[in-house]
Parts: sequence; C-alpha cells; structure tokens
Amino acid sequence: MVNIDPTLMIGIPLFMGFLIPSVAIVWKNSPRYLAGFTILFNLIASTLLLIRSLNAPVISVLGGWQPPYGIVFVAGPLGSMLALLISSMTMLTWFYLPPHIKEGNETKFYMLFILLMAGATGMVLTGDLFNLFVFTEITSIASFSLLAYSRGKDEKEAVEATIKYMIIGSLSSAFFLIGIALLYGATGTLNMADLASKIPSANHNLVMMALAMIITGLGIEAEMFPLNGWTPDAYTGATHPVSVMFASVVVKAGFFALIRVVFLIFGAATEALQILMIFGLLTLFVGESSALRQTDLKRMLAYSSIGQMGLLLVAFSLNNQTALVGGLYAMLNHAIAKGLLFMAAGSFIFALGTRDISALNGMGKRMPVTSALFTIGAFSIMGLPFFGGFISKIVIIAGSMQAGTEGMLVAILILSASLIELVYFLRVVHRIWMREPEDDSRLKEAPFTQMFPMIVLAAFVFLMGIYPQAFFKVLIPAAQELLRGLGTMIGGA
Amino acid sequence: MIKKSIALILIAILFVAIFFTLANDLPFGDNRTTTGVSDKYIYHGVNDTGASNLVTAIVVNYRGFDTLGEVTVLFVAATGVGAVLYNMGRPAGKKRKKTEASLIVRTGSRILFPMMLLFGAYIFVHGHLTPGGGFQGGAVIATAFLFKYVSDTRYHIDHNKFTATESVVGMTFALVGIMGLLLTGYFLFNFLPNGSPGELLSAGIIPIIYVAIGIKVGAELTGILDNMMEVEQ
Amino acid sequence: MDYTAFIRPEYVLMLLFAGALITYFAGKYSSMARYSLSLLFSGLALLMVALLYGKNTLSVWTPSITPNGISMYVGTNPLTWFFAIILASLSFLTIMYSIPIMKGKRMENWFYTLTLLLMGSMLGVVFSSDLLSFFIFWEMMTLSSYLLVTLAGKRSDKAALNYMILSTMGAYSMLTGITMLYVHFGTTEFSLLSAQIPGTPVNFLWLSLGLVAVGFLVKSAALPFYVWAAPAYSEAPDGFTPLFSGALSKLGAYGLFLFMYVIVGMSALIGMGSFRGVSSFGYAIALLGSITAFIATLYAIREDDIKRLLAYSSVSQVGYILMGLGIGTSLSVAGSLYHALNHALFKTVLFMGAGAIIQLTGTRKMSEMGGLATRMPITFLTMLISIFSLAAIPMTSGFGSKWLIYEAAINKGFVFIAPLAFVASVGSFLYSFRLLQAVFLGQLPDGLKDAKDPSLLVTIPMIALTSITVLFAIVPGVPLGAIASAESYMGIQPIQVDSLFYFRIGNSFGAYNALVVMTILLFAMLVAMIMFAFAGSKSKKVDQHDTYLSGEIYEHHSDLGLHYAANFYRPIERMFEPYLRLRLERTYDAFGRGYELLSEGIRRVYSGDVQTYVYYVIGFLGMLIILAGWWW
Amino acid sequence: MIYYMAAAFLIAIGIYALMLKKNMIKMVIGLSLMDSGVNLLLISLGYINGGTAPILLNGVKPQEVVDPLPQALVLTNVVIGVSVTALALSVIIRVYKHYKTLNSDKVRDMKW
Amino acid sequence: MSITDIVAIIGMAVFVPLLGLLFMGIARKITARIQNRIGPPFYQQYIDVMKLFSKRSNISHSWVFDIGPIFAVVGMLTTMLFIPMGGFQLLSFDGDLIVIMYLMVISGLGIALGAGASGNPNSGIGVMRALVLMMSYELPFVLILLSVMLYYNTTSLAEIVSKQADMAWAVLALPLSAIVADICLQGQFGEKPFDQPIAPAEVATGPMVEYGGKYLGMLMLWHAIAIIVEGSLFVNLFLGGGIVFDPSTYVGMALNFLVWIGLVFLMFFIALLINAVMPRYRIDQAFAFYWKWPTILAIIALIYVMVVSSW
Repeated sequence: MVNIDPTLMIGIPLFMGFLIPSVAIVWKNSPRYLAGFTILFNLIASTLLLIRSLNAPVISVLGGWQPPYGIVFVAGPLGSMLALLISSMTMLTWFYLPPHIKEGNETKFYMLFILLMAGATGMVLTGDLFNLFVFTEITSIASFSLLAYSRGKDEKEAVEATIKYMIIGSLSSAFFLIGIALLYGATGTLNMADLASKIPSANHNLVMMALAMIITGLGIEAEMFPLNGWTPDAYTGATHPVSVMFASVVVKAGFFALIRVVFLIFGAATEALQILMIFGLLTLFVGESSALRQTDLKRMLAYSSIGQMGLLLVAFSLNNQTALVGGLYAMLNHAIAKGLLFMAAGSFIFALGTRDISALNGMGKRMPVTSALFTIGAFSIMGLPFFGGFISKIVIIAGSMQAGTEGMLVAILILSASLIELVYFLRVVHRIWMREPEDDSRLKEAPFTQMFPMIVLAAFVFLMGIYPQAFFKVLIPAAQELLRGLGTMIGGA
Repeated sequence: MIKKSIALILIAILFVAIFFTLANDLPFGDNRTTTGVSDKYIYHGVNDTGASNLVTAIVVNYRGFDTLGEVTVLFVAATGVGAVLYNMGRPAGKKRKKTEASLIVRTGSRILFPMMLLFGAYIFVHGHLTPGGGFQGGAVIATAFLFKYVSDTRYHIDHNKFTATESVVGMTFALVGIMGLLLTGYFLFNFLPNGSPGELLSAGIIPIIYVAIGIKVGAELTGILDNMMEVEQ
Repeated sequence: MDYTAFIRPEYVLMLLFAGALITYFAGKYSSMARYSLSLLFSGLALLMVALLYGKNTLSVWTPSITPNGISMYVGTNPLTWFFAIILASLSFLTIMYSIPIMKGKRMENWFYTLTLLLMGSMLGVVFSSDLLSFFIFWEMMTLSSYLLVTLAGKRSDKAALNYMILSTMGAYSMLTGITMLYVHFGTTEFSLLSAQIPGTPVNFLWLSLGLVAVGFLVKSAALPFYVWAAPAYSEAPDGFTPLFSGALSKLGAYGLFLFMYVIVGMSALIGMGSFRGVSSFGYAIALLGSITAFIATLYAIREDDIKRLLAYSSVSQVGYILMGLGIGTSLSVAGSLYHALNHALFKTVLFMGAGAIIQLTGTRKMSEMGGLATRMPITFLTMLISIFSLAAIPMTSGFGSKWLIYEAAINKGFVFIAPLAFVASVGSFLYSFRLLQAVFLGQLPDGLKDAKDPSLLVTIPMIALTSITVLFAIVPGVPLGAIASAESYMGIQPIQVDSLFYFRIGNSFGAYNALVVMTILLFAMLVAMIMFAFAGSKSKKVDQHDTYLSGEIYEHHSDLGLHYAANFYRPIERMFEPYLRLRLERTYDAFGRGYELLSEGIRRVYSGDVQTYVYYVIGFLGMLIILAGWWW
Repeated sequence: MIYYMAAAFLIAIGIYALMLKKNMIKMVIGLSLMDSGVNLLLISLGYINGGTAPILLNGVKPQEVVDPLPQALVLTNVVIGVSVTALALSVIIRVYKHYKTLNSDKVRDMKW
Repeated sequence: MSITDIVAIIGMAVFVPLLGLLFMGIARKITARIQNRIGPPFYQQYIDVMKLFSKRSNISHSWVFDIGPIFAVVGMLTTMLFIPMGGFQLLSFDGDLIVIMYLMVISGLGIALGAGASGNPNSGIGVMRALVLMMSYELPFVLILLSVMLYYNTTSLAEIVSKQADMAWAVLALPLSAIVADICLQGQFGEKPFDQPIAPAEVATGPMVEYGGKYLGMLMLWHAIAIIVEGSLFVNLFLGGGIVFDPSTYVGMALNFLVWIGLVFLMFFIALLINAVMPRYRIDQAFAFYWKWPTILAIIALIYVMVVSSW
C-alpha cells in the first residue's frame, strides 16, 4: 500500500494554494481544477491514512525533531476519520460550488477553499497545542474570508455576519492563546501527549484557569451555548457551499479540537465534563427552541446545527464508550446530513430567490429530486429509522443510560429536544410535500454536477442508517482512543 | 448603566484572575526552563540547527511547521482581504482621492525606497543570526511600498507580478518542506548542512525559508495595503 | 418445490417492503397495475401470515447494528400470529376497499405504497423479537401512518402533526425504557430478556415498564394522550381510516401484552406490587383504560361528525382492550384479545361504511344525511350488525369479549372499573344510535334520493368482516382457541374452550353459552315473525313525508328541517359540557403555544448585536473563572 | 511583575473596548490590544531574572538567556494578529459601505 | 333439553305476555281509582291487543320500520326465558346477569330502529329520551348489580336466587341497594316521573307515534313482557325470586309461582302508586337526578357490601 505522509495533507494544499494565483494569471479556469485535484489528493491520502491508522496510530514527526521538541502529527482512527470527513465533504462541496460563487473572485475563493480544508485537516491531525492554535487561526481566517465572499443579494448580510464572526472569533483565539500560555507556564511544554503526562503534577490552579480559557476559546468554534452568537448569522449570510463547509467541516474541526483538549490533555477532567454537559444541554435546548419559530430556512438549519452540536457535547461529556461512539456517530451523521440539508436548501434558495420557509410550499412538485434529498437529510437529523440519525440517537441514549440516574435525566432531555427538532423539521418537510404551491410552475433542478454530491450524501445517510457496522469499525477504536487518553499513543513521547 | 457596570465587574474579574493567577502561580522571572522543553532548545539549539538566534531556530526549524502555518495565515488573510475588497477598487488609472503629498515626502520617498528595501532584505537574510527575521524584514519591505503609496496618488503595484512572486516564494517554502519529506521522511527536515554558527551561510534551510518568508510577507502586506488603499471612498 | 420454507415472517416483511417499492414505480404509470399489485402483495402477505398459524420461529435477520453487537430478530408465536392475522386481513380488505374510495384522490399512488409500507411495518412490529427491531418498525409504522394522514391535504395538517408529535413523544419515552432494559440486561432479544427479568429491582422495572408503556398508551390513545386520536382518525383519508382505527390502534395493546406478559412476565409483574391479586401496574393500565372508555364515550355522544364520532368510539373501545389487558386474569386477557379482534372487525366495517357514505354525500356531518337505510341496504345492514357488535348486543361477536372483560372485572371486585365500563357501554348505545338515526333513519334529504350502495369492492370487505362478526357470535370458541394458545404463550392460564362445541365460554363465576342464546333468539324471532306475518293484513308503504306532514303537500314545507339529527343529545350534553370543556386538548395546546412563546423568547438571546455576544463570552468566561477559583 | 500587570491590563482594556465601545473600529482596536496583552503575557512568562536575549553569539551562555519558546510563539501570534486586524478592517470597509455606520447597535439586520 | 322443557318454554312465552297484559289492565284500573275515575275493565288490554292485531289498515314506512316491533318482541321474549320466574328456571342456568342486561337492550334498539325509520321527529326525540333515560338509570343500577354480585359472589341470576333461599333475602341484607334498585325500576318501567320517552302530551307517545295496527299490537305485547321481566329481575335480585316454599314438590312450585306473581305485581304496584302522584321530570332533570342521589346511595351500598364481604 502506498503510504502518504499525513503532513502532505497540509503541504500539498499549501503548495497548491500558493500555486493557484500564478497559474490563474495564465489560465483563467485553472483554479477550479487545481483545487479539485488538491482535494482529491487529500481525499485519497486521508482514506489511506484511515486504513493505516486502524492498525496503529500514524505518527509523523515534523522537521525530524522528536516530540515533545518538535511538532508532531498524530493520526489515530479518530483524527484520520475526521480528516477523511473533512476532505470528502470538501470534495463534495467542490462539486456543488459553481453557480454559487460566480459573483466574486473565483481564484481567491478556490485558494481560500483549499486552505480552509488544509487548516481543518491540520486541526484534527496535529499533536501540538500551539500548532492547533495556528491551524485554528488558518481555519477561522479562511472562514471569515469565505463568509464575506458573498456578493449580490446576500452581500449585506454576509458582511454583517463576517464582522460579528470576526470579533467573536478573534476573542476566542485570544482566550485560547492565554490558555496555551498558562499551560506552557505550568508545564513548560506544548506537545499534547507531554502535556497530558505533566498536567497531573502541575499547578492545579493554573491548569484550571487554563482550562477555563481554553473551553471558552474553543467553545466559540464548537458553537457552545452562550458563545455561539455568531453561528446563525454566519450560516445565514454565507453563500450556500460555505454554509455547508461551516456545518460539516469548520465546526466539526472546532468541536473536535475542544474535545481533544478536554479529553486528551486534561484527561477527561470531570469538572470540564460537567461544564460541557450543562452547557451542552443548554446549547441543545436553546438551539432547538430558537429553530422552532424560524421563518428563514437557512437560519433554521443553523439553529438546528447549534442544537446538534449541543447533542454532541452532551454525548461526549457522558464519557463512556457507548456514548462516545454515539457522539461520534452523531457527529458524522450531522456533518453528512446537515451538509446535505444546506446543499438542498441552497438549491431551493438559488431557484426561488428567497430564504423564506413559506416559499417552500409544494416544492415536492416543483423540484422533486432536491425535495427528496432535503427530506432524506431532514429525516436523518430527526432520527427516523433507516437513517443515520436514528442509530446515533439510540447509541447515545444507550450510553447515557449507563451513566446512572443523571444519565437517565440526560436521555430524557435529549429526547425532548429531539422532539422539538422533529416538530420544526416536520413542518418544513410537510410544507414541501403536502402543501399546494401558490405557483405551480416547475423550477429547474440543479445540474447533475451539483446533484451528485447531494446524492452521495443521501446515500451515505442511508448507509449509516442501515449498515452502521461499517462505521462502527472505525468509531469504536476512535472512541477507545479518546477514552485511553493521548499518553499511551504517542510513540515518541 | 447596568450594562456598563456588568462590563466593569466582568473586566475586573478577568483582570484579577489573570493577574493573580500569574503572580501567584508563575512568579515573574523564575527559572522554569529546566522543567520544560526549552532546555533542549537553549542547550542544543545551536548545534541542532546552526542558528545562533534561538528564536529563529525555534521558529524556522524546531517549530517550522508553525511558521508555515503562520505564513499561511498571512497568505489567507491577504487573499481574504483581496476577496473581501474585490470589485471595490477604483477603476484603473483613476487617481485616489487623496491630497497630493508634499515635495519633501515625494523626494524623500524616492531616496528612501531602495534603502528600505535593502534594509528589509538585510533583516531577513540575517534572521538566523540577529534579532529579526522574515516577518520583520517583510514588514519593512511593505513599509517601503506604503511610502510609495503615500507619496504618489497614482502609484499602484503590478498585481500579476506580485502574485507571481508571492506564489513562487510561497511554493518555495512548501517545496522545502516537501523536499525534506522526500529526502528524509520528515516534512520540513533540515536537509542542508548546518555550517558553523554565526556565519551567514549556515543553519541549513533557515536562510532559504527566511528569504522566502521575507519576500512573501513583503508582497502580501503590500498586497493588503494595496487592496485597502485602492478602495473607492 | 417446498413452499413452506418461504412461510417465514421475515419473508412476509420483505415481500411487503419490496411490494411497496414495486407498487410505487409500477403505479406511477398504470393505475391498474397499482391496484392489482397492491392487492396481490397484500393478499400474498395475508396468505403467508395465515399459513404461519401454529408456527413458532425465531431468526436473526440482520447483522449486529449497534456497537455492542446487537442483532435484529424476527419470529412468530401464537400471540404474534393472533395480531398478525388481524392486521394482515384488515390491510388486505382495506386496500380492496380503497380502490373505489381513493380513486382520483390526492397522491393516490402514494396511498397504496404507504399502505403496503404500513402493513409491512405493522407486521414488523408484531413479528419483531427484539427491542431494537420492535422500535424501528414502530417508528416506521408511526411515520407511514403519519404520511397517510397527511395525504388528505391541508385540512389534515394540524391533526397529522399532533399525531406525529404525540406519537414521537411516546416513541421516545419507549426508547428510553427500551434502552434502560437493554443497558441493564445487555441484550435485546425478548426471550433472553425475559429469562433475566426475575430478581430485577422493582423500581427499575416500574420505571422502564412505565416509560415503555407511555409509548403504547399514546398509540392506544389512552387517557392523557388521546387528544390526537379524534382529529387524526377523522381527517385521515377515508381509505386509510379503517386500517388506522381497526388495525393500528391495536398495536399499543400488543406492545403492552408483549412487555407486560411476554418480557416481564406475570410473576415479576405481580412482584412489582399487586392489588387484589392483580399487578398494580396492570391495575393502573386497566384504570386508565376504563376512564378512557368512559370519557371518550361522552365525547362521542356529542359528535355530529361521523368520523369523529367513530374515532372517539375507537378510543373508547381500545379502552376496553386496555382494561382487560391490565386486569391480567385468564378471563380478562382472553376478553382483551377477543375485543381487539372484535373491534378490528366492527370498527373497520363502520369506518368503511362511513367512508362510502362520505364519498356519496360529500359531507361528514351526519345531520345532513338521513334515511339512507332503504337506499343503501347492504351498507346499512353491515353497519347495523357492526354497531350491534360495538354495542355488545348478544347476537354478535362483540358481546363475548365485553362479557369476558366484565366478568373478569367483577370477579376481581373492581368496583371502580366495572361500572365505568358498563356505563360507557350504555353510552355506546347512545352514540351508535345517533349514527344510525342520523345517517340511515329519519328523513331522506332531497339530494340523496338516488343514492345507492357502493361498488362491490367496497361492499365485499364489509360483508366479509360482518359475516365473521356474526359467525364468531355463534362459535366464539374458534377465535378463543387461538386466544387460548396466545394466553398460554404469555404464561397466563389459558381460557377454557369447549373443544367439542366451541359455544360456551366461562368459568365457575359465570358462563355464557352462545349457542343457547342464539337458539333462543332465533326461536323468538320465529315467534315474532309468525306473529307479524299472520296477524292483521298486509301493510302498505307510505311516503316518508306522510308521517310528518299528515298529507299536506310536501313542496309547501320543504324548507322545514324534517330530519331530527342535529344536536341529537342536546339535553344531556348540557350536563357534560362544563366538564368536557376542560379538554386535555387545551392543556396540550396551551403547552405547545407556551413553548412556542418561550422559544420566541429564547431566540431573543441572539440579539444580533455583536456586543451582546461579547458580553456572553466574557460572562461565560467570568463564570468559569469563578468556578475554577472557588469550586474546583 | 509589572509586565504581568501590564499584560493583564492590556487584556482588560481590550475587553473594555469590545464591551463598551460601539464603534467597530474601536472594537478591532480592542482586539489588537488584547493581542498585545497576550503577547506581553507570553513574553513575560519566559523571562528569567537577569536573562538576556536568546541569541548565543558574542559569548552569551545558555544559562543566561530567557526562554526562547514564548518569543517564537509571540512571533507567530503577532503575524496572526496582523492578519486578523487587516481582514477585520477590510470587512469594516464593506460594512460601512452597506450600513453607512460603524455603530454595532445599528449593524444588526440579522437577529433572532 | 327434553320435550317438557320446550313445552314449558313455549308455555312461558304464551303465559307471560298474557300476565303482563293483565297487569297493564289492572294498572289502568288502579290509576283511575287513585285519580278518582272508574277506569276501563281490567281485561281492557286483551281487547285492545286483539283489536290492533285485527286492524285492516296497516302502514309501513320501510322494512326497517317493520324490524322495530319484531325486534322488540324478540329481545324481550329472549330475555324472559333467561330470567328465573318463581322457581321456573328454564334456561336461566345459562342466564348470566350481564347477558340479561344486554339482551334487554335488543328490544330497545329494535324499537329505536323502527321508530327512527319512520322519519317522524317525535319518535326520534322519544328514542333519544329513552336512550338517555337508560343511560341515566344504568349507572346506579350497575352499581347495585355489582353490589349484589359481589355480595353473592356470582354473576349468575339463578345462583343469586338460590343463594337468597339459603341466606336471607337481599332486600333485608342489602336494604339500601334494594331502595336504589327500586328507584331504577321506576325508570325501567318508564313510569312517571320517568316516562319522558313516551310522554303523550309532549312527543305523542314518542317511538310509538307512527305505529298502529299490528305494529302497535306487538309493541303492546312487548310492553307487557317487559313489565314482567323488569319486575321479575328485581324480585330475583332482592326478593329471593319469590321462592318461599319448598320447590321440590309440585304444590310448592305452584305456590312459589304464585308468590312470584304477587311480588312482581307488588313491585309494579309500587311503581304505579308513584306514577299516579308524580309529575314528569324533564329528561335532563331525570338524568341529573339519577346520576346524583341514587348513584351516591348506590356507592354507599357498594362500599357497604365490600366492607361486609371482606369480613
């Protein structure tokens, strides 16, 4: 088997990112294909990486300096799974791009696009705390830029969303860095595995302060409740493929960073888990409740994302294997299904010219294929059987049951929130299929190149619902990796 | 009023927390390096990398990947600024609506411009020896171009050339990393000889990277400046 | 080829799911294919289910689908078969009935697809032999039935949504209970579960069983959850309502049987606490059932909408099923199962008839119909017999089951349940007569002069079900034989069936001999007929308006409301109304609106001002810091 | 010690600007101040009493130098700060173009 | 089942309607006397029935209209055969109280069907009132039945009768129940204050308004049987079925039968007395009445039984 070093998953996109502008001077349409090639490379690399990492974590030392002195890439099953998720979602979004980014500077868009992917990949693979910070910054700055990319009708909103996102996001990075500084002060190291081994003996007060700072900093990226003010605006303002990237890539990477820091570095600090649990539940309820009364389709999906992230937080903070597997499954499912939803919603909005949910009346007749795909995504998020969301919900509930009485309460809360989710998604789906449209004319479906990613995602949603075994093969080692902590798996440390 | 007092209370909490945590638990000036990774850098850095400037050794060699990321951040930001301000510039050939600079400024800038470029180049070429490095040098270069902009209302850079330069040096950095991987199996591995510390041509790949960074940062910052200056008011 | 190898529950399910798909695509192009295929698939499934009689199978049919290696099982046993045959035959007949009824209606093709899907998922619910597949099929069933309800178009929106929300609430509660069981016992397969049940802490059982039961009570539309039933039943497409009420509402009862008697088992159930020898849990269910039966009857009495009336009647009758189920003695369980069968028989006919009449008259208001008895004799007779069965008149099958339930309740001395049930039964005379009077008797409106019986496809199912009702009235032993084996499967002493004659049911406490009663009825009928036929002279037919106007010319008075049907029970409605005004719907509505209002408030959190968000962030951080300093 | 205080103070001032200044440019300035504060904090973490710059030329002994790692981190963070500031300012240019104001209270078309 | 049984059944089927008609005749006489009239002769009902059956002009509205009287007679005849009548317990060993309660409904539903088919609103209203009245008295009556069934621990009417012969009559053992049952009996008889269904002055005999000739004749027969059946039900429940003499001898049997007739008449007579002096309730008043005091008393009676039987 060909081994592709995980660092190339960062190196090649960077290289291509630098290359694109100069080629674009000569050949105007090149960025799209170069970007596509880069993403394809990452897709292949991450697939190979995942296969390799299932046997043993793949460790790639940068610059030849063994950890903790140099920077190290650690690709366990979990990280490589996420890398694969990121690259495949990026690939699919790449198919979906063309008509949605016409108004701006496409060359720059593609550059930012692959750099966003590179940043997110770096976030999930790196084994160094400060490097994580750097990649977080790459990801967020690329997100800011992509968010502000919208031109034309949505421009005003996109700009507004960007400035909000930027202010909150920069605040988050400042706190994250303070946390890193305190940790460095307490332990004198930045390597995650090294940190994990040194933290128990470090100054408790400092560590806790650092934990507070880091939770705040990364909580913003992970859409945790009071820190997620930017989320709905960003999802709404962004052009559709960028919304997809946010939901499926950026936020997942941010969430994963949070989880990794809390689980691996702090050794699943119970205090942090309690905080995550409480705020996860809050996020869940606030997100779902806010979505309940939305009239704006994308905003509704955005709030639903917030709710789902809350669900993930809760699942992870339960801290047992079943719940973790369920959480990871929900994470995958959410990335895929929400991506699908945003794509389908994008197609709707592109065809209709409005984000208003009430304009969706009778879309089942006007755009049948897109409507069907939207419905599949919605069903999965709602957790209906034969869709991925169902399995994740069941496994999370089973996991929470293992946590005793409080777990029981958590299960009930999760399910009540799912009920709210069901209600508003059902309203939309109902509207799409059962209402009579005011205007009966048939709308043009998206071309096949755009339909293709949606179909692939829908197929995955199904596959996740009917053959979860395939995914558990990866998720169970991934969850075990989280539970074991990082200490045992860094070869060089 | 309530808002303000809440804000002040919160700020006070933060201030007190940060300050007293630091002051109590990390007494200022204590030597903590023996516990951490820095010892390695301090005691072996020069041998390992050939750079006498330990900061540079870390920035470009030990943690070179961070720097690659950093360059990327700047690159992303520059691209982002370009994307954000796309189509907002003035039509080509039109004057920026600024008051003309005085003769002194115009003349002075004409004299200083090459010197500033040279100074910038010096800074990044000697990055591994003296304080400073690619970023600082790049910033100086960008300042030179800023001078140009300030003094001449018609001045604007040739985007294509800048883009090409930026691309080439950026790719150089990435290529150095990839070559390291190909040659030794480690990304960004220092595959060149270290030379003797203190000399200009020493410290392996550090000077190459710093040159690339310097040019790149200069070009990028200039690009950002250009984008912002060109916005039609 | 040995066909018996294919007579397995999993093949039935696969047949139906594949059939649904094939029907959808074939039906897109040809309506004939749609009808014939859906009939074919449901008929085949019915045949296969029938051939499953007496089999006892259990097989794994999927690989493990959870991280801990949980597989899905399907199987069949006497209890399963009893329900499966009801569901399958009703589905088949309903599809047949729908062909003329649903013709040209909205999304006709979907109707057949979804009906087959529903049939499959209902059979899946009964065939599934582990918690997970049970739940999956349960959700599928909810979803497909929800979709079927929504097929009626905009007017069913709210009803369908409420149905879905409440069902999902129930399903989630069930899911909680199920996962509790699973996590506690580490298995989902029913027989493995029940083997581990003895010795389980009582509190745990109460909690898990209670949570699971909520799901079933929702589906059975029992007391606190009945609010979805009337709107959903009445707004659903006419072709679906018979199946909805006749078949689907039984599955709640099936689930309770399954969990109470098969999984937990009688002794563990009694171990959870007992009341007069009946488990407290069962008693609670029975109590809920009886109150539901009573209240729903009161609601039914007030209805002028034929489908709503029947809907409330369904709720009330399912209350009886729960009652028998909860009491849990040999008699009562037999009565409960038997009543499930009877209710399936008669309520399906009633809803079919109602659908046919609505099709004919274009309205659901009974007071706008009237006098149809002579115009639609077959519909009238089948519905009349079904109403007799509903009202438990002893010459129909419906009596046997209610008798068993009463006997059991009185036997146990349940002085609260028994009278409620009895009065509810009297109430059922009231509302069923209202239906008869308003639809079939009284004055025929001018618009309906040329009404006639619906097509054979509608009447054949009705006649078939009605004749079964009559047949089982004479030989209650036939269904009770199947019920007895189901009872013994559940570990309950099976009801004694006189194997030679099948006519007598009962125990030491009381007995009911169907043959004697029927004989005497026939004898009396003979006497009365003779008296009627030979006394006096032959009577002459007069016009319906003669009664009213005493020979006045009808045209002069045609604006008179000649039909006494609207506000039929007004005098006593006045008595209930103050109490019925405290409808649970209002509570639910208020809760729903309250929550929407709350969420409207919650989303104000996102003020849109970035500074507010900064406050949130800093506030959050401040809180964490304080926690970090003081608490951790 | 004064450095710590200054660092905390800079951070506090930055937050103050973010929380109480309506003007978005001032908010971005606040962000920059916070960044500076963080940088100062990092640098002062690495300080050793009597230490000197970590450049081992001209006979500087390794024992005498301050911790170089925080300085490297600061170098990176400075660039990141610059990038963010640049991008934020360019976005603000566009905000101004659309809203004709920089008051954060008024830039809230999207809410709830 | 032997020939004698069948003969007895047929004999009963003939005898009971005649007895009921006799009661009705006497009733008219007694009511007249109470109201200070002379009244028709006691055999007037026989004459009426014969007249009705021989009437030449009969009108029918439809075949459903015809079903009414037939069902009425069928239901009552069937019920009658399951009720022990003064020691004659032909089929009553199969006669379960619940079965009897439901059999009694058949005739009511039959009449309701026929009346409804006539299309006359008066009959509709009459039926409505009858049904509401049934629901009214059924609640206390069921509670009372329950108390009796629990007290004797059986649902078989024949068993209840035979157990009363061993123990004391239920009217002594359960006086409260007996009182409530008698109040319900008033409603079952359809005598004032509970004669709303037929209320001649309001709905012109309600369900019967369209019936004439042989139809009305059959309905009168039904009414005659109904009086005996309902009275007998009470007698069986509370008055030991009239069994005071040793039923093993023929003389005893005959005497028992006579006692039974006397007791049924007694119950009817009480109802008549009340009927003669009471005005009529409105139907909702009747409903409210039954669901209030008799129900409360019935509950007390039921509690009493539960307390007693648990000892």
